Amino acid sequence: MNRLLKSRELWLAVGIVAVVGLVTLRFPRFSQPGNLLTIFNDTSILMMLALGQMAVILTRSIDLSMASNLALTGMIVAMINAAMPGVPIPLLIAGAVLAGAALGAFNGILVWKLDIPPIVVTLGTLTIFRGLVFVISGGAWVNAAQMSQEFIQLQRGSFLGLPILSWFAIVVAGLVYLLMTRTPQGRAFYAIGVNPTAAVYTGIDVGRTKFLAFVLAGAISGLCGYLWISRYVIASVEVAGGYELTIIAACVIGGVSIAGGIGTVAGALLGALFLGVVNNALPVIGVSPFWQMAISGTAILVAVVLNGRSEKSKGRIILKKAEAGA
Amino acid sequence: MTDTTATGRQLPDRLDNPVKSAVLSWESLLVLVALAIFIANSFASPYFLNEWSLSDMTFNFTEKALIALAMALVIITGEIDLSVASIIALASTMMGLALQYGADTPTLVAVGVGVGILCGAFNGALITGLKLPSIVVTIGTMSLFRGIAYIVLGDQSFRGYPASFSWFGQGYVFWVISFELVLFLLAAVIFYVVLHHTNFGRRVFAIGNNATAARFSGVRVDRIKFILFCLTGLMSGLAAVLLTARLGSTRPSIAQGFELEVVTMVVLGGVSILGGSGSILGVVLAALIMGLVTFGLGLLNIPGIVMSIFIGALLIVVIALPILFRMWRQRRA
Amino acid sequence: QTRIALVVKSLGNGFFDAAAKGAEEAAAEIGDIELIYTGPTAATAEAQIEVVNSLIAQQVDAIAISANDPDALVPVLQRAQQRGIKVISWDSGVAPEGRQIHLNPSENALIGETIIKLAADYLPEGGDVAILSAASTATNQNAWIEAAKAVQPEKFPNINIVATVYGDDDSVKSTEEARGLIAAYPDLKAIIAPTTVGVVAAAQVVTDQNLIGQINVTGLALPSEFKQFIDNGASQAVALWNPIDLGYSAVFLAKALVDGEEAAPGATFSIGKVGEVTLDDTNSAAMSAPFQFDASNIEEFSQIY
Amino acid sequence: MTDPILTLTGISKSFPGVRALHNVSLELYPGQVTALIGENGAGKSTLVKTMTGIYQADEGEIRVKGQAVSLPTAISATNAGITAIHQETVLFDELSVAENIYLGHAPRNRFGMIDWKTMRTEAQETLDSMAAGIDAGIPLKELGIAKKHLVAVARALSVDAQVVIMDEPTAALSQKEIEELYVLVELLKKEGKAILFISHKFDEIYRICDRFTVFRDGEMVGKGLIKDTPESEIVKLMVGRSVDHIFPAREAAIGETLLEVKGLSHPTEFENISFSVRKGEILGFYGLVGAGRSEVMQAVFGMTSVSGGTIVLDGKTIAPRSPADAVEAGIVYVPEERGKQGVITGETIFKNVSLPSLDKTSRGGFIRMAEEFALARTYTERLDLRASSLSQNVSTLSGGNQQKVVIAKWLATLPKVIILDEPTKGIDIGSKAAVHGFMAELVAQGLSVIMVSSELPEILGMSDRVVVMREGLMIETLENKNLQPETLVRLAAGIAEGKAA
Ligand SMILES: Nc1ncnc2c1ncn2[C@@H]1O[C@H](COP(=O)(O)OP(=O)(O)OP(=O)(O)O)[C@@H](O)[C@H]1O
Ligand SMILES: Nc1ncnc2c1ncn2[C@@H]1O[C@H](COP(=O)(O)OP(=O)(O)OP(=O)(O)O)[C@@H](O)[C@H]1O
Ligand SMILES: [Mg+2]
Ligand SMILES: [Mg+2]
Repeated sequence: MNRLLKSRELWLAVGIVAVVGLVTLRFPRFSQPGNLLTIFNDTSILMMLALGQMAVILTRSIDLSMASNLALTGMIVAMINAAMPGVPIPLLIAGAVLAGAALGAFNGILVWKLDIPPIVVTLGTLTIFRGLVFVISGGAWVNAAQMSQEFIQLQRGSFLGLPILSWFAIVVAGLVYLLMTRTPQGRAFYAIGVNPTAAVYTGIDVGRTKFLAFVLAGAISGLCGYLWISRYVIASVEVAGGYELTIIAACVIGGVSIAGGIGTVAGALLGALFLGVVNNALPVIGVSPFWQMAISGTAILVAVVLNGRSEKSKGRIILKKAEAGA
Repeated sequence: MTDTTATGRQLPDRLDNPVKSAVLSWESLLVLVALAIFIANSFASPYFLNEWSLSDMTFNFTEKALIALAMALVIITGEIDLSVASIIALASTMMGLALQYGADTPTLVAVGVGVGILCGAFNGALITGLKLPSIVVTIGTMSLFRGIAYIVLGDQSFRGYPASFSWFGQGYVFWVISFELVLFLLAAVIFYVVLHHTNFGRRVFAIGNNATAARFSGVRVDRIKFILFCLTGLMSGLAAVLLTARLGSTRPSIAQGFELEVVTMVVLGGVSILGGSGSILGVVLAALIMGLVTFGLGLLNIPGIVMSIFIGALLIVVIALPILFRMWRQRRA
Repeated sequence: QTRIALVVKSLGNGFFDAAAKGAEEAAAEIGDIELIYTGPTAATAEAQIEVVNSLIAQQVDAIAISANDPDALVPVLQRAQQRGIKVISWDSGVAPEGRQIHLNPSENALIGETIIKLAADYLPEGGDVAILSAASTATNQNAWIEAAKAVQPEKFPNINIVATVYGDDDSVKSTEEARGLIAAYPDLKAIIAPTTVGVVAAAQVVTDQNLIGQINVTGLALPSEFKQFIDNGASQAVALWNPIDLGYSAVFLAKALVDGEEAAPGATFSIGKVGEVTLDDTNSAAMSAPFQFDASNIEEFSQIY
Repeated sequence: MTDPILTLTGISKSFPGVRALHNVSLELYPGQVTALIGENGAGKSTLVKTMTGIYQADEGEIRVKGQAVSLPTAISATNAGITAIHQETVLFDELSVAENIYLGHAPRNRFGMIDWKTMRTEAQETLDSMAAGIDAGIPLKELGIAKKHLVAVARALSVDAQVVIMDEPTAALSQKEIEELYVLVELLKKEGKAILFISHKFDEIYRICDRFTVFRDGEMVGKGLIKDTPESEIVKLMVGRSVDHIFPAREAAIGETLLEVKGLSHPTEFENISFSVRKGEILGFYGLVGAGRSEVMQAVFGMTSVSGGTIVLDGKTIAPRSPADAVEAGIVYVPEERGKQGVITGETIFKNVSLPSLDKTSRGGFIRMAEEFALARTYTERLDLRASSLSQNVSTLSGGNQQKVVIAKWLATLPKVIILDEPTKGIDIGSKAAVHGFMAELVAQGLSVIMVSSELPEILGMSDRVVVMREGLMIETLENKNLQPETLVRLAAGIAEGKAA
């Protein structure tokens, strides 16, 4: 019980419920199941991306190139679809995942083999990937009229009352959860984040593990590239510009420690959902859109301060009576 | 002080020749890169070698470079400030607001710089006071500061700055030498002296190498970090003055995306993102290189986004080269 | 040879690509013109300033710009003029100090009236409508919205404009804003998006949320990009002028200035096949009325632009 | 004689610029404990790492039961039946105890997924078999240092290994836990495992080991049976000369009280600590590891804030809120964790030395390098620092020389009180004597020295008075006259009279 009360995830969930509750007080329509599902659906892409970013952050790295990766893979699949509408969409999705993973692998290789700090590598590929979007497209947009109906409609279909896009998020979250908690590879992400030197002693290849985290983040970015483009039905150079920091913000709000080793799937999902609720609730309750940015900034700061409090080491507690009281 | 007869063993000051290490330094690599780009530009475009062209080029980077000077110090201590562009937006907005109340030019500058320092102090207080990681704090304040600018300005924009104010962003001190360039060079000299020739700079490096040991050695780590965030705020405030004056107007969306360009400049300048090493000369050269690349390709009407591929690749290649070289030497040994 | 730079808000936008096509046409027609089609990839004033800086360095003869910000570009364009470069703005203008001529695609008042009329025509009983604009700083959109609001009380009394939001010509932001509008105003009957990016985003949202028939999306749209939403009923009708003609005219005007013609109130310029325009007292000229597209003609125009 | 389980022959290993091992050999026999002995940097841990697949030897052969094996990864060593308790704690604070034990070889279910339930029960069984009294389900970070070490031991035992390596396993354990470890070693011996035991403490080597192998400068210089070899001979092999470590005589005149600490308290770490130091005196602080001595010293040094108490230095009450304040007042602290807290690795010797004295060597805040070099030279040469130049990076110095840099740094500030926290921890016999000699010199100059140490001979040999601490409380202050080691151990461990070891 005590441990449950201390868990970040619980408090985040409480926070989300509180926001939803407050908004509902003024706008009863807000918490109708339909609207809540819509919010979930709207946040699906951010949730998946946050999971990918979490894997990277766990290993004491950071991936600033996810949004650019998304834009690039999105443009690739959009152009393929425009040029060859006959290519089946599942194949296209598989292609997007592979392309994204390849871009992630490029980051990962530089981190693994050359030992360049991840922030530097991905700062570089952030601009390179986005530049390539321009190069391959010649700057031209791919718009709705050029995309095939299947390409656009796939994620809009529904299954058991939920849009397919939401199902994508649920499946990805499930897979990442299994990976993180039930496989040696997932545990390795945590281990090298908590103590990289010790990880070496347990037979974990630190470089390779980081590489795999980048590949995972890349694969998710690729998948989201397709989902993003088919959702907003436009592929352009500017797709998801600046979104990399939103993804990191979602992780941070979700209690993923930027110092590595700490973070849960539930936390990352809730962090993304929190941003989704805030962004969705504000226009609904008639808050001027100009307030939106300051409010999400404040939310990030509050989350950081609260997480910082709980992360602060409580010392070693040598005194017997202090130990009893703790 | 120099009574060393006790042991008889004399430790030399240093073994390797300082000239030799200067030649093999990061900065000389950057000088080579800059020269190569300069020469390439001169061949690629007939318009490049023209005093006005070169002068115009400096406008592409001076504001960012000004912030990069302070950011270099922050990164050397192992921290980072991603809120700089938002500080510009907020400072610019507040200057606009002051203008609405009839402020004169000196007051405007004071408001811009003052708001910058306040924002930096806010970052610094959260980071050093509550011991929070700077990267997440400044991701938060990045939204907050610009958010406040949006709240104040909404869909409006402020304009009508007096000509004496516009001079900061558009005026020339002498011939083709703009005020922005002079200010930047002046600031670079000051930062160079502070970082490389004062106790303060020495402590900045010590913190970046090992903050715990530095604190155990009597360095006031938190105070120095706080000062550095204020300094970054101040430089952002100055950049806000210049940019606002150059644009002649204020919008909340001003300076979008500057933060990553500034960080790129600093890292390209050879400052270790992990903290502990770097030089002002490197940052100045990196600023120049980025200016040369964007302007040179601009003269060929290559879109900015393609230039960024070049910058990104340059960043990775320049960092990877020494590593590859070391690996190659080790393999041979 | 005369070198004319056509600077757009951002590269890749279909509207501007069409304008560039017209500009090429004009250049070929006049002859001995080198056309430089350029612009930033992100629609920001700072990026556009860098582009203009490099054009100044290249000593082009004229710059024809569709500006991302009416004020921020003034200083750099003034510098261009000091260096002997002729400057006109088109589509989205800059303040008079920064240019010699501004070419409006149409009368602002006329566009304003058109966009609200498009909504009103399909709302005989009246109702709530909302406006989804581009950037909050976009000169042209602001002028049109102002004009629309000005004529509404008199000409369309039963139309109620409930909100104006800004999608920044970014498809994601526009989509989110459109969703927000629909959520916040349950009785919304129409969304007016006087921007080619916003109108597509809004129509897609209406389609996605199965609100076809309940909410009518209208505004300014490029037929080739928007055809499907007329087809599926998300929109009854939209309007636009001819971007090809706009680019075409911009080049003619720029060339005329380079050739020494004076830009002064009342001056008349002839622009090839389009005819001629006359400058008003702010040295602005306006082209023809916007053209309306609906189910009857969208097919035909979507082949052209 | 039985055949060895593990045989190493002709092992060599070099790092850039360092030849850590050169053509060494080693045999480990079933049911026997072999001690590996050598000075700091002799290459002991390096050998352990090559035997566990963390490093790859440049040359040489490893045979397990006569079969040549290659150990490219840590996993392959586990599979070959070799397991180790490493010198560095190989543990993960944020993970659970069970996972710490099984990370890398966790039990899997039939889908190949980690089987948490089995893992938890098996971990608990291992811990219980060691009588560790640890719940396998809690996060590791909730354990104290000694318990953590037991988890490391459990981790080594969770592998069904033929060879168990222990690299300084007792360094962080208290006497009681050390005794339990000995029992465990006996158990392993009975099971026929071969054990390699690395330690700098001769008493325990003589207590539990059967054989020994001595390394010097990366070479194997001798081996034999413990029971046939006197300690002095092993030391001679180790150092290359005979060493009689005699604590220096102290001629310092003890003056009046310089530092007076009264009722110092901290909410969770210590309470009501009072002591005083006089001019020219060495005050020893004794206690078991984890008694809270470092915490008290860091509070006096301004590193940790206190909840109560006063500090009076030279008649003036001071309340240092940061080390900078303490240094200004004249109190300096040589920390226990040299690499993390002591030296700024990545910077040069002279920059390390001048850092706290910058205000003295500079003019108006501007650096004057010549003054810095002069200052650094004065103090490092007094300490006989072995380095190639003052611009050498401290990270390239040996542990003992790094310690000298830290001491030089503080001497340069001309302090009144110098606190040394475990000044000889992990330092070999030769350097130890130098540090002790130096402490005697300091007090002779009228400084006051506080020395925190867990080593009895050092405490008894060096201090004028001894403060004993236990579990964050001050137990006793004793004059060091005819002080019996048993008395100190009894007080430190809280054992009633007559039962002391
Ligand atoms: N990763 C490494 N890189 C470079 N040098 C190393 C590395 N690891 C060990 N060394 C060097 O190899 C030598 C042997 O070190 P090792 O750790 O094996 O000594 P040790 O006998 O275990 O000493 P101690 O008693 O202090 O634990 C030392 O000079 C050390 O500096
Ligand atoms: N729970 C713990 N987790 C991690 N490290 C610990 C823990 N407890 C103690 N240590 C480390 O073990 C070492 C010894 O502990 P500590 O410094 O508290 O002992 P002490 O009584 O203060 O005195 P001494 O330093 O002389 O042993 C230190 O390096 C400390 O950082
Ligand atoms: Mg060792
Ligand atoms: Mg201690």
